[in-house]
Amino acid sequence: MKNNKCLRQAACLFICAFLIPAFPALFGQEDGSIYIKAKKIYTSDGGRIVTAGGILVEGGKITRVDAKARPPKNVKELDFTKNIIIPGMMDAYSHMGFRDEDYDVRTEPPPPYRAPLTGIYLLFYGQQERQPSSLRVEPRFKASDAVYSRDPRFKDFLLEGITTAAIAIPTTNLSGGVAFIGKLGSGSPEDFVMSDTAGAVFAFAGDRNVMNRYGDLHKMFRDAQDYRKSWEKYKKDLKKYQDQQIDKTSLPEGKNGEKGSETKDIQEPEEPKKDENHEAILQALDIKVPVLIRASRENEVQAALKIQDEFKVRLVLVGGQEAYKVPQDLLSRKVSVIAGPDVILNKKGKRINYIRELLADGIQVAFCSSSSSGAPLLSYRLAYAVQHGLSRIQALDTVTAHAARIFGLSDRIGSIAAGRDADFVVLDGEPFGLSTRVKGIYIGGRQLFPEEGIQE
Amino acid sequence: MRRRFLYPRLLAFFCSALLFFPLLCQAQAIAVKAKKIYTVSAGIIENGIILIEDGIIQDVSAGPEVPWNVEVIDHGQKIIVPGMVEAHVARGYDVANETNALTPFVTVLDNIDTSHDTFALALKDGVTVLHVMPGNNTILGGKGAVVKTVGLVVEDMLLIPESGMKISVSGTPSQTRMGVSAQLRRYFSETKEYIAEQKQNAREEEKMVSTPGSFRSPERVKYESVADLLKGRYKAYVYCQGPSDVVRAHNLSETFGYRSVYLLGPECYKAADFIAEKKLDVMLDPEFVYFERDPLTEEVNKIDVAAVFHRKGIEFAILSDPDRAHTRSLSYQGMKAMSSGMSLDEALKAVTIIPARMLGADNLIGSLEKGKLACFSVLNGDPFKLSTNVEYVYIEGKLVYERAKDEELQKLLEKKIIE
Amino acid sequence: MRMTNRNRIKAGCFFTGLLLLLGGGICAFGNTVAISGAEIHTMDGRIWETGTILITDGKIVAVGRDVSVPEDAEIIEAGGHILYPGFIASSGLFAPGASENFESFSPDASAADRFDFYGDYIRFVRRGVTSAFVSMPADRIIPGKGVVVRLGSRGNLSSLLKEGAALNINLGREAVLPPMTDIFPAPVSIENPLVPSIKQFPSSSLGGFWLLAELFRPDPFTGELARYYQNAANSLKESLEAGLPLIVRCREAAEIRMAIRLARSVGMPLVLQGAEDVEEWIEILKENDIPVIAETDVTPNGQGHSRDFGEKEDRWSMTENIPVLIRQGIRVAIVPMDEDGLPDLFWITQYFRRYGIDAEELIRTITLNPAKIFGLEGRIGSLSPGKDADILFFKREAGAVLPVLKKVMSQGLIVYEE
Amino acid sequence: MRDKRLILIFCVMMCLSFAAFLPGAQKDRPPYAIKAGKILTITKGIIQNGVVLVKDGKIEKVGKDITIPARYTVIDASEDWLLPGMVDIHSHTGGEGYGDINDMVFSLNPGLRILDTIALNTAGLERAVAAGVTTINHIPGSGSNNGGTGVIMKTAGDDLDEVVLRFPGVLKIAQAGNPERRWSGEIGTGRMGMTWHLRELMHQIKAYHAEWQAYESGVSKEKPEKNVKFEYIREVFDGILPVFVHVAWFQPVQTVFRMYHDELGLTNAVITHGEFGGYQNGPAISTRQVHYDCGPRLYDFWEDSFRGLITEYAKAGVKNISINTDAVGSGQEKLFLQAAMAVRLGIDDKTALEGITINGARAFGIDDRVGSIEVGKDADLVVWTGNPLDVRNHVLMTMINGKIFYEVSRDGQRY
Repeated sequence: MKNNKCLRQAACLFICAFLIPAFPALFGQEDGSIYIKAKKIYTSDGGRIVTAGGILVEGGKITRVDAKARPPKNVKELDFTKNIIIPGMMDAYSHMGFRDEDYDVRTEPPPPYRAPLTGIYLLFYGQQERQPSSLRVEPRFKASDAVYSRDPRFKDFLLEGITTAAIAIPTTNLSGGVAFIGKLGSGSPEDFVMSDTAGAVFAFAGDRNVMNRYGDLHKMFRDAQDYRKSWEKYKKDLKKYQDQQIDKTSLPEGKNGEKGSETKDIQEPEEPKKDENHEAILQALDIKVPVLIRASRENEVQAALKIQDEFKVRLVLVGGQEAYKVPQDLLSRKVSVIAGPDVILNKKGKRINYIRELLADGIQVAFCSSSSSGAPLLSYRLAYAVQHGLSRIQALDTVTAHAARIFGLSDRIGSIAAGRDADFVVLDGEPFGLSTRVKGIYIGGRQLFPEEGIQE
Repeated sequence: MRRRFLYPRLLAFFCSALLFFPLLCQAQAIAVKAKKIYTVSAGIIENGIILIEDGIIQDVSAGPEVPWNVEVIDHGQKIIVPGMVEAHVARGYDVANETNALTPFVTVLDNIDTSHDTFALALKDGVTVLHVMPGNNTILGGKGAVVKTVGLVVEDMLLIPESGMKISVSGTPSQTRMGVSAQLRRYFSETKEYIAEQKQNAREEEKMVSTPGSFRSPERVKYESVADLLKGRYKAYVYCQGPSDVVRAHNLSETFGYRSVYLLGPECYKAADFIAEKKLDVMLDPEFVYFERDPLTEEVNKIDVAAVFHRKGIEFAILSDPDRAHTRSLSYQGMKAMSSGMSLDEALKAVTIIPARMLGADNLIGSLEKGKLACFSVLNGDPFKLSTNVEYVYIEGKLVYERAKDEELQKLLEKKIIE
Repeated sequence: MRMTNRNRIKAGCFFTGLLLLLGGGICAFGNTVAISGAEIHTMDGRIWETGTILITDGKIVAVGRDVSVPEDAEIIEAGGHILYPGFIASSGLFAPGASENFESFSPDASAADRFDFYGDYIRFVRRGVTSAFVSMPADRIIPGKGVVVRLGSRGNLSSLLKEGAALNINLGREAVLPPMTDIFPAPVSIENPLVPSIKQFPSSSLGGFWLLAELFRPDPFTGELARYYQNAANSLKESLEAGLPLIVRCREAAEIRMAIRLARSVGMPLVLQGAEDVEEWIEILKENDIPVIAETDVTPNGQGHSRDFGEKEDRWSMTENIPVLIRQGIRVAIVPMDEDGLPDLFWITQYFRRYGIDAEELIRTITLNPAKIFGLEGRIGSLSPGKDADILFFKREAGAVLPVLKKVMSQGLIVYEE
Repeated sequence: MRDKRLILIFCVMMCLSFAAFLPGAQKDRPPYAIKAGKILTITKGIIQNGVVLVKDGKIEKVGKDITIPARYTVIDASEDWLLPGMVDIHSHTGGEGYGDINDMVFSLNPGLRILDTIALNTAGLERAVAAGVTTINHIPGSGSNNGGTGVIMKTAGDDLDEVVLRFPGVLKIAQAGNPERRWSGEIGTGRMGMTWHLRELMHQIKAYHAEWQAYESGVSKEKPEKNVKFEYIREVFDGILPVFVHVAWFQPVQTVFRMYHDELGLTNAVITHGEFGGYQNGPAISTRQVHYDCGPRLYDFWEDSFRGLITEYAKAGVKNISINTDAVGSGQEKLFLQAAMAVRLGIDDKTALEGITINGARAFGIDDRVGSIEVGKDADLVVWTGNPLDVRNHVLMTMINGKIFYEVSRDGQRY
């Protein structure tokens, strides 16, 4: 408890520090151009590795990544020739900034009571088991509205080199609302939310009965389509009606007034009710945002694919532990997977590194913590994957390039290349080494952690 | 629920009423003749005669001279085997266990329903002696009784009134194993204190003037039956679900010095070495086949438990299946035993003399020899064959079952014909 | 009278242990094995770049660079391998459905009565966990004594390393609110000649701590409960005489204080388990040399979705305490909060390298430290002469983050090979 | 504690004293002479056109040609039948009904006394009188293994000590069936535990009784401690107080006579109900001194055949079977219907009539007081319009202890 308190205080102080406008000035942010020299740069840009190269940052954007460091004149130089630089990592499906319990609708019945003791039992336990929290998450809910953007735990995640995260409401419901992309370390809530509609989240996993979840989801989508139709119809009718009104007014009064009486006038169509849930789902149906479906077991994956077949949405599987069994189906539909937090599956005594399997089949795989506090374990778990046959570059891609691509942000983050945001992490060793530590973190070219920032 | 038992009840009643009573006042000495006699003790006797007086076997041999006043019953080409003995039966009553976990003082005599179909079915199958015991759901279940399979009142059936204490060392629904063991240890050590006290009191009573009818304090009464166990009046019949339970139970009996017979769950085959080493009395679970899942490669291996024990050379008693007693009778189990590699002789022993020995009644039953009770059944073929039927059953020299007069059977057969 | 009974019980328990050891019979009698050319990490400080281990009858005879190997010895060529002692899981139930005990105070219950010695524990053994402390469930105040076992696999029986290795005590919330009773306690009378089989007093930490203190008094309290708690008090006395370590599972500062007071009052060695709020007490732990069984929730392999819900707010506190404790020089035994994580013990410890702690020191938290806590440093926990030959053969591989476990030796026999 | 005990002991003494007073005849009652067309004495055959003289609440004379003395009020029933008052040995009518007869906290309640709940002149009892029932055995219910002690009482009287014929009447036991309904973690949910439980109780009572006997007969000097619960039921082992066992099913019935008759050597155990195949024990019961009391269920649908219980028991050789109503609160009046039903199920009128009069009385050893028309017995007399087993007939007059409590001409027909 106490431990946590001091942690939080530290964090608050720290975040406040950013909000002081004078703060960036210290780092010569006026022209906002720096040149970083590094021993090794993992630009997860097609697996390119630059050794003894440099990065030029201008106005918070990367303008140049050169193989041999040639710093331009009158630009502030940073020397990381002993260190290794990787792009800022992204947690592709996370609940950070939430307290899970509030959003988790318990579906299991209360434990069986012993007849004679029910009274006493209730006295001790009964209350909480008896009424589960009644909140049902609906498709229109936006995680960006509910997130606690000053959660002290963000510091932990930033310390791990995680600069971006797709954040969703933690729930076991079918619908998980709308996820958003959060950019950590950027002080103010405004630029904390990078884009507030990252994807519509649904869950097949976590319920024995996939069938009825599939059915419900299917119905939701259908209703949304009908809703759209009704609006289109309304618009058409309204058009007609307005035209008629115009005719009416334009017709000359008097002589052959019966002409007007021939055209029977149309009633004004009454406008259908707005429904935000349908609106939200329409976003997904119009492929403005991807549909994130949590599916672990094979049958759940299949159900998700069926949805994709019917509604032609951009499907992303979250979890997807057993997706490796049907690689072709995923490929043909261009479905990508956000794997995790599992790394290795124990099947019939064999230990299957399903992330590697999926990558080998050419499927886009991102890695996620899928929890409100598991993010610090991201690189540790990827290290475990590396131990079991994943290459370092592949591992890095899952938390950088692939993640960015899945959310259509590859033009801004996810790799170190010209034109991208200057988010990168400085390490003192190879990435995913267990004793490797973060030396510095740069977001939009701003240095957040000098080395002594870590020790505290 | 209860309707199921109605008919057999009636039948059992009539069987006993019609056959049992008339036979009481009949000539006491008879001689039974058959083509083949399996005397488990002394091999097979061709064309032998069994001389019976007051229900006790006087002689079993090929050609003894039969006194003139003895009525000879000739079964011609039929075959005689000793009445089978089932060493543990948790049937023949209404409720198998109390809800309280520690009830060593209750006795199954108060529970046996002599008109229960268990006995009728056993009789049909040629089983003449059953050891009725409380169920496996309580730690100290109570006292059992060895009974014959025919009788109106329990006393008529009774062979050994207090034959053993039922113990279950495996976790019951509401108890885990450690709790069970701890409670047993407590109960036993408390009982030892109780025994010591009793001794003390006895000594004191010698000194002072004895008062008739000593008032029994309720909280001490409960120890008496366990005290009897620890004094060695009877054995404990211990239900062991898993192999470790066997070791645990044996250790417990060593610690507190009582004799026990072990009722093994199918998984206990793993402890076969231990059982062989310690020469324990064991009864196999009716289910001889055990399916085991490998924790690593989730393959399922099938293990023939009876075969394992047989290979290790362990003598064991066979039990019939409590759930499917109608179909999986003791003789059927015998067939299964033979199919898993036992010889006819061994299989026969496993349902006659071995259980008799475990019950400590091998001076009365279990084989056909001089001085034992004349409990045997007459078959129309070799035992443990599907084609073989039980034609007659004798208990203490009295004809108690006759296939030709079995109404229920006749009905069933008729049904078959109709279908 | 009772004394002799207790002795008999003891004798019995010991007998089990002995017998299971024999029954196990896994140690290779009579033959001599020499492991040569390997990099040996004997956890008691020495590291041999290329050394030899000589093993006879499943026990280590000699370790060093120049060990004279008898010619009849069977030689295992282990060039390029790294040798560690077998890992020790310092807490775990190892049994399905063993999560509840029968009474609030049952110090005479023993984990040996629950553990299945015939079970196949290959899941753990093949990941280097060769022995474990089978602890008692956390849902009672005094659940009973735990035992240390050597895990068997593939036909090798598990064997008891130490009967009654430690006495578990739980001061957590779930312990003082135990599952509901089957029966209302009622006094003995003609109407009710039986003492009810389950008593559930107490149902609050108030009553719990009071009764705890009462029971630990040299002469337990008298009164109408006395007879019932007699057994508890007796076997508690035994534990006191035997000087077992008390493993107290606690969370909050108050509970830790209670634990320390308790141990002080009876002068028994104390071991803290869980203990999230320990950092207030570090000084006291240091001066009294109280070890900690630190439960961390770090797992290299995530637990799926549903597991991540309903976390505690201070999820990270204990995980962050561990490096602090180790730096302070307090003996720590690391163990995963969730028993499913046990096979990954090795990886879980290595997580803490990011705090700049030496890998060697971390491995000590799952070898020598637990061995010391359970008073078994004479048998397991390090590779030094006289100890059982539980040896892990690791090998460095290109691309791999950590060395890979190739072989597992238990009492001089190879029980797992990749 | 101490004084409470004293009070209880006092109560005990009181009720013992009732027993002491009871034989005291009612001196103030006017003498009657009843002329009847037909007298069914039950034990002494049938008398046509006979006379019964009643004096001081007792029967003075019974005979054909008796000169009626002066100042004897003559009741002329020369067209009608005269029968003894009926006896029902299993009834809960004496009190207010359900509320009063069961205490189900403990499974054994040897201390409870139904005596304390008797209520006179209730509608139920009045109807009972109007139907010719004059003696009942009012007992606790069968909600627990031992519900307490019952009382044998008349159905009408001026005050309690006149009504109570004997207290304690019976020791009420219930085995199998109802008591198994109690939820309980304690023993007694199964039949083993239940029987053990009861056996323990009986043994304790026996031991207690033996101690006191020894003391009273001077064998042992020191005075045993009094136990209020056992004090007035110890005479179970003197053979005075019957053990009245509610039981059904084959096995429990067997357990009952095995336990009370064979093991404890009691000759005064009564099996009531005994249905659901209990009759299969007939042969065994017939060889033992156990009374069988049939009802309220007089038949079994056994397997596929419908059979009368009394017939079955009688066939097996069980003698002296009584018939009851097991009425709670009301329903007592239906006793003669029970008898009629029994006849319908295949016994003859004589057996049926004995079943509702003398047999029960014999079982309780009160046949010197009630159950038949004999000289010296209580004047419990009922005038019927005809054969009571014919439902068209009804009661004209009921006399209890020589006092007329019901008369159609006076009260109008109540039943």
